[in-house]
Amino acid sequence: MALTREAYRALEDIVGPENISEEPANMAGYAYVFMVQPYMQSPAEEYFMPAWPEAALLPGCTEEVQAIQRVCNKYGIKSHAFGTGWFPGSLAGSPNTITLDMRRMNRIVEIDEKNMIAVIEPYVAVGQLHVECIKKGLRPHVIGPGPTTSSLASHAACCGMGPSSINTSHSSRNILGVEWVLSTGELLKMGSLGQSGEWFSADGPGPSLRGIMRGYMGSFGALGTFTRIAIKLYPWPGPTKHESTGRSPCYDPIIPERMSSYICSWKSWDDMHEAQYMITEAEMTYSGDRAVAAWHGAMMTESNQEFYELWQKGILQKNAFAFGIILGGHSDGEIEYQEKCLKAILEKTGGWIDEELEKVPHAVGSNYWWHLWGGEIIKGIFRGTGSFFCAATGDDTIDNACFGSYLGDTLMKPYIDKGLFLQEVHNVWGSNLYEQATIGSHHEPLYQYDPFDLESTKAAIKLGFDSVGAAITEGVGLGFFENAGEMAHTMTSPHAHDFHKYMKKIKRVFDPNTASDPMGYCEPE
Amino acid sequence: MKIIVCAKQVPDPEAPYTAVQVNSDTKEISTKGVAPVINPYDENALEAALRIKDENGAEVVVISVGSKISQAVLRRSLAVGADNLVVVDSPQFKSLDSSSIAYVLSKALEKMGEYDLILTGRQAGDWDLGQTGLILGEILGIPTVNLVRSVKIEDGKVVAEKILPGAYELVKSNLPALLTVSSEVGELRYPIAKRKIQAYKQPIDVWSAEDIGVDSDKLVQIDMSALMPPPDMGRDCQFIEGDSPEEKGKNLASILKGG
Amino acid sequence: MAQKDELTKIIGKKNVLDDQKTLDAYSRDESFVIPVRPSCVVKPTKNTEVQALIKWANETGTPLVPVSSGAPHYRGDTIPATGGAVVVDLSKMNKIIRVDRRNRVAMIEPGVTFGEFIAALDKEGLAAHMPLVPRSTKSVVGSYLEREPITMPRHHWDPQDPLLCMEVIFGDGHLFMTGSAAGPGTLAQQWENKRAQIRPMGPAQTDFQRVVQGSQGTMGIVTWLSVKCRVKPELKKSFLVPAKKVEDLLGLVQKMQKVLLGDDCLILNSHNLACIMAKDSSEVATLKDALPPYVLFISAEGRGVSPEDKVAYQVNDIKIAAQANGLIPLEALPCGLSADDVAAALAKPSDEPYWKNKAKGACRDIFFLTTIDRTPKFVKAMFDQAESKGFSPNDIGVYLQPTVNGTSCHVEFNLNCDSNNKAEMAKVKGLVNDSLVFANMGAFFSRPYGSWSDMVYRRDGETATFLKKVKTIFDPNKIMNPGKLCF
Amino acid sequence: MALIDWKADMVRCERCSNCKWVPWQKGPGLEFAQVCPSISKHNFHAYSGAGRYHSSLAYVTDKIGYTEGWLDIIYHCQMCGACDITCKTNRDMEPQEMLLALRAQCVEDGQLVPALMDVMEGLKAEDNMMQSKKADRGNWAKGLKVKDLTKEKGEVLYFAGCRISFDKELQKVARTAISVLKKAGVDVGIFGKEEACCGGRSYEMGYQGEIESFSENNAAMFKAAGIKKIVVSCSDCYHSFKVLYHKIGRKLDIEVLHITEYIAQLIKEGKLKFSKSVPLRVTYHDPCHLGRLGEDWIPWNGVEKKVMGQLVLHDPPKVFRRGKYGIYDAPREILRSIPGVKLTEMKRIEEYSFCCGAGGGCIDSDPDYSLWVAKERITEAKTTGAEAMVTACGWCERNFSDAVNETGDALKIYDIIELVEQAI
Repeated sequence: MALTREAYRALEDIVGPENISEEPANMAGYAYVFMVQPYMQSPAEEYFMPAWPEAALLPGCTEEVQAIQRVCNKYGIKSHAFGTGWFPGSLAGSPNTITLDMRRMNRIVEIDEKNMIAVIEPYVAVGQLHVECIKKGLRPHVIGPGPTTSSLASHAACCGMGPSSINTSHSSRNILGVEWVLSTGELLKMGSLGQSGEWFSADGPGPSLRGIMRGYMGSFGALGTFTRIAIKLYPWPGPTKHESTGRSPCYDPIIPERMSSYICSWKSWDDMHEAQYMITEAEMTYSGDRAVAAWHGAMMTESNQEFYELWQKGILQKNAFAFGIILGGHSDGEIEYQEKCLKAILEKTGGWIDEELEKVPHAVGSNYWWHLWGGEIIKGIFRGTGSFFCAATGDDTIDNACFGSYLGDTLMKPYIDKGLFLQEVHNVWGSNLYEQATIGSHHEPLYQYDPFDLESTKAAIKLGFDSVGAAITEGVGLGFFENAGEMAHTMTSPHAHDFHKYMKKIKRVFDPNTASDPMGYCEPE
Repeated sequence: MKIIVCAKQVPDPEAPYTAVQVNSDTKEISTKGVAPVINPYDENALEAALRIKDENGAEVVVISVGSKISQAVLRRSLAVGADNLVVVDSPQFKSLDSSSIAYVLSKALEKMGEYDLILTGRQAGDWDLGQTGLILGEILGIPTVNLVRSVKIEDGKVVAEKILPGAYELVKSNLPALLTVSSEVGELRYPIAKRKIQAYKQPIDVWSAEDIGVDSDKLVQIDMSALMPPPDMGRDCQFIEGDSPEEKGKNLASILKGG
Repeated sequence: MAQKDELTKIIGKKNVLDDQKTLDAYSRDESFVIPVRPSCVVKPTKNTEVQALIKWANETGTPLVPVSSGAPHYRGDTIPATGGAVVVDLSKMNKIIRVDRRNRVAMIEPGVTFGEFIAALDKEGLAAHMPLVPRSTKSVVGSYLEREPITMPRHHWDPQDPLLCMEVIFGDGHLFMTGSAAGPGTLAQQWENKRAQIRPMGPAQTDFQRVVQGSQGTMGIVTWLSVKCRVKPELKKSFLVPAKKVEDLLGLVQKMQKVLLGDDCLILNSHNLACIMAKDSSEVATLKDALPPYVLFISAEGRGVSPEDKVAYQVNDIKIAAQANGLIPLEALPCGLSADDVAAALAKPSDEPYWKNKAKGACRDIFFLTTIDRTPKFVKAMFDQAESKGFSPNDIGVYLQPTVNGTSCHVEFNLNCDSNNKAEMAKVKGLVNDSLVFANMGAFFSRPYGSWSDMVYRRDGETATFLKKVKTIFDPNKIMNPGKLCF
Repeated sequence: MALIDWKADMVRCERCSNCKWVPWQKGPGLEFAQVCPSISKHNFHAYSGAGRYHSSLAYVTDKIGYTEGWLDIIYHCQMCGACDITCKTNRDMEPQEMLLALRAQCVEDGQLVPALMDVMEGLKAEDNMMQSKKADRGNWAKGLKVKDLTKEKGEVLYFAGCRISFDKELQKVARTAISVLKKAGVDVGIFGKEEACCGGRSYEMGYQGEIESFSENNAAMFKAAGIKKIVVSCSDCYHSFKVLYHKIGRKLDIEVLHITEYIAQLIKEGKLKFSKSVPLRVTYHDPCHLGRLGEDWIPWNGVEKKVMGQLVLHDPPKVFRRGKYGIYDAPREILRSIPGVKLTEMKRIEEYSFCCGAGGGCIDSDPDYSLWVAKERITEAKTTGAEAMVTACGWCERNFSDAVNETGDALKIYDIIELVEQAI
């Protein structure tokens, strides 16, 4: 169903003819992303989102976004804001929806060094923000998907954990100020911004609308569009510039003074998780998360071929259970403390730093990039097969993550035995530890499938579905994929106090005409 | 006076031989990385039409039937001076036999209404069958002359020179008539820049099979039993050495002799 | 009385009180909120009773006012705004459900006070995140639900800290658990699966607990909270940094927050520090005179595999940072007050009398959020205000608490007063109600009690509009503490 | 390979967006962080490497057909290879090859751009990309005493290329090159008016068939003249001779050198010495075809295979061209060795250099867009504080000069050879 000419003209009047398109070839670009099939539970041979946007718009400012929303309400159209689009939930998924590509809103409004606050627009990439922040001795929270992703999107509307979560928490916890164009076109300035025009706090007065704005997962555009947000920044002990040497495809970082990068290994999940308790209790890492050595192996090599050759050597297998760390001290004393703790913890838990692994070219460097800002994730997670999905995630304690890892292994094994996923590299990611694990530990038992291979994709779809069931029956908890979208809610909500019923009310009350795409969130009551 | 020129889109017959690929499995010939062109003989027919237009004044309409017709290619006819372009495009028209194409053209002509003269190329540069024009004349029941090397309008009649081996025949016919035109007519003129820009903006008629009332049952696809690539025409370029043209000549002769 | 019979049916006779004395006690507090007498006070003992109460209230249209701390109350939020209300006093729900040393979390009911909580944690090797010396009757759940700041900004990642998950019975009568506690599985099953209800976010795409927190009981009644605790330090080094002006201390505070140095970090003026440390009112005056005008209290705690090293490097770095700001961290002030004594006082609830009442028998607070760098102008404004209203600057306590890793700062002025002095009380009332002057300077009243709620929701009508929408979702019949906030 | 043969890459592109940005390890901040001219200008995702993967996937799975908008996307691309390299900092994929196949498919299907059809008509008729008369091709060398290699034999050919031969303002580049080479004692010759197009630009415009005849003809001429070394000033020609001819199976049995490589070599050998100071603050623009696209072609003829379940490998193992071995150092060595020249780098350099805007036929099909890109680059150049931007390709110089003329910028645009001559 195409837009009526009247509606199209109304939209065109807002953004100008060069910033709106209905061109099908253009829409294809807004209808494709990896993991669509398992995420949407759509057929393996169907590569695109079930519904394509009717049009894509490039709004240039908050007022334009508001005007667009008013047109949507008037003509019965839905909108879906799009940051960098690196997740199915960020694409338009319902019929009669327009995509708002926020690309033109790409300013860093302010970096307030004194109060450690950055105010950003939607298309500021995590990597860009990182570079600008370190000039002032600060860093933003970064998410696993890495530097190309929209910092605003992960903070305000999607989900965000990453290797630095141990010190920068979960994206939803870093929000200090929000400028929010609701589905109705109304503008909400949350917290201190609404009361006094300052960006430092978004909670209150009274109850916090942050709770409506997002939860563990974001609303994926279903409650409107976030046009500017303020986020908390964290300390950066390094120099004012990231420096590297070498040329494509591997650039080796010049690791700053008072920082170091290690890949630590243990002989089992249990030992590693024991160490995680000690690491977080001692508050001694700058960044650090679990990632089996096969994942590190993929990150440190230049090609799949090189990775395969490294795999043949057996070094990675020897270090199957690995935890990458960056240490970083603001003083000599701090870094010495961190180094000493690491040594002590490895001793207590039977862990080691494998010299042979460290000697592999780019090993130390890729670990650094990864922990710095989710760099090299593409090598680690996508180069092998092109896509991935997860078996039974769930965030709570470190012990629970350990339990989830075993569960993930069990769930994946039959498929891996049949050669349907990348072997041995299973369970590659996870255990981002939020706030020194005081609010939990993320884990993603991750399997890499080939979206070009129908059988592999079918297996991914099936395991994706079964995993949600397993998360419930095995009690590992509701994590990343169990928490977003109507389909997951239908399965999980009855086992979690019917949260879905409230979300449906929220959707109805905040978006009475369903003028925002409900796909990544839920249908209204 | 209204002249209709039938033009077919063909792979460029002048494509470098290495770019031509014969696929025996799909029974298709492709020219890799080479754009299709208007059949050169049809271009000659268009040139003939334009000359009549130059001299006598006429409306020249180009019609093309096929599947996946490139408007960019066919619009060249407008750029050189044709008044209108009609494209009849349907997936059904892929690899039709000559009589079916003639039938489709006849249906399109019905929709177009009155005409005085129809010009087609003598044959198409892809399969070189040379039948469509003649069958179309037969269907339309109008005088038809093939292998025309020149054409003129005199006193309301068409006067054409038809090629014979070593001679030509002067044919005069009432209108409407159909002529199939040969390359001797002369190459299609170059477009002038201003017209080119207009040609890409000018609205054209794009019709489907349904628009002209084609009866699908009457369409016959060519049933090709086999398509084989030509024997390897490997070339080997040798430079004949020699200090003077004479010496080079001698050396060449000796090589040709097998010495 | 039909109401009493029905309530008795729900929670038993001994837990339904309607004697005049009790009703009087619950009808007024230490705030300037107009006293309104409830029709009944009930003391449920378990969540099913609370749920039944809320269902009954929905059916009968009876307003419910939840209370968890013991008297005296200070903020007016526990005083009914309309007649015919039933006060739900949760003090009998006072179980410490679980203390989990490994995951640094505890689960508690609303009736648990800080004293009880600290003792229970201590046994397991944990320590609580403390607001500034709470009164002995203060409920931990109440404090955390009201977003009272804690004294350790480095552990304060989010304004909702240290609150993690909760069980809440919303105004519509639905029993709900938030965060990772939501499910699947019962709590017992979750514990079995090594879960400890520590992830506050969610479930799914809503942070339900944020809607409940700060709502002054207008969304539902919380029946337990899981809360973030810290590991009891093996050693702790504390310092007092004296200064003449607030401004002088801010560079060090900002530096410490920027590099996440130290644990406790707060600024008190001499009045407040004296009130906290003195035995009684007479000692307050002497101690205050001996104290520098402002004191920054900081500490570094040692825990984990190498506690001594942790403290050692932090102390060293703190000293360097202090020196760079022209300050000297002292283990004891010249008057003899030692940093360790202050640390000890901050680690437990207030002795009696409550420190805020120590000087003059009563106290009213003005507090709001800003950023650290903007605090001096507010301090000045407070004293200017007091002067203009004829209130003695001598009776003003100042408490500056960096929050959320130093990205914001809680500013609190404690106006010490004598409740029997009507003239003085009128001045205090004037100062509290005239807080618009701070709002106009950029102060953020994130916890709008009493008359402040009118002020803030008038200022920010959009937020009020959307909060009202939220209210229709969780408490459609508006039975939860009506008349508070913008509902 | 045909477009459909790249379907696996289309499906496996996860839309990570690295194709839009300078490699993150290079720390791009807020400014000059984007590497792709096309999406920088057009903003819609489809105008990026990944976007073109996704629309191509829609095309090969019959979700979309040819439309004006789709062709707009396809042809508004400089084929500069930036997305190819930035993608390949991470992936084992070939965006550039897919884009080339996409263009070729369009050409075969007659989905053409009028302006490029004209260029091709000119190429077919007059053997050049400039819509100029073949007879005028040698005019640039009028009055130069230089060997005519169509008449006599010689080992070193200076190949001027279409742009430099016909563009009156650029002819000085060729004349200077000849003069410098002669000063270095090189016995250099030219083809004069008999020189024909290398065929490279038409290849990138999608007319991949044309290069077949040009490469055959050129190879024959090189052989006939006994040439051992070709020297070019044009990076497009360099790329054609060195990379494309090899790619289409006509690897030249001759050393192909860009003038910068040759000059750097001559400096090292002591045959060229700089005696004059050229006091100038410059920045250097890496031409795409000399830099990231200029590395050797690596022939591979094999199949995809899977190991470890689903790990995608190739049999025999495929070596990817990732821009590591492009010509980046030679021009910089030259600039550094010229007394007085102070080189300051821009943010986007070497394998992640930003295109001048002229490539892929854009200079003909949408000159305004080409100029927009050039202006972006000029803005970047100016932030270095340079007085001049030095490049090593006629197409770049043309486009930058046009942009500077339009904006009235004071920034000077030089071919590197001009500075070399001034310094001798």
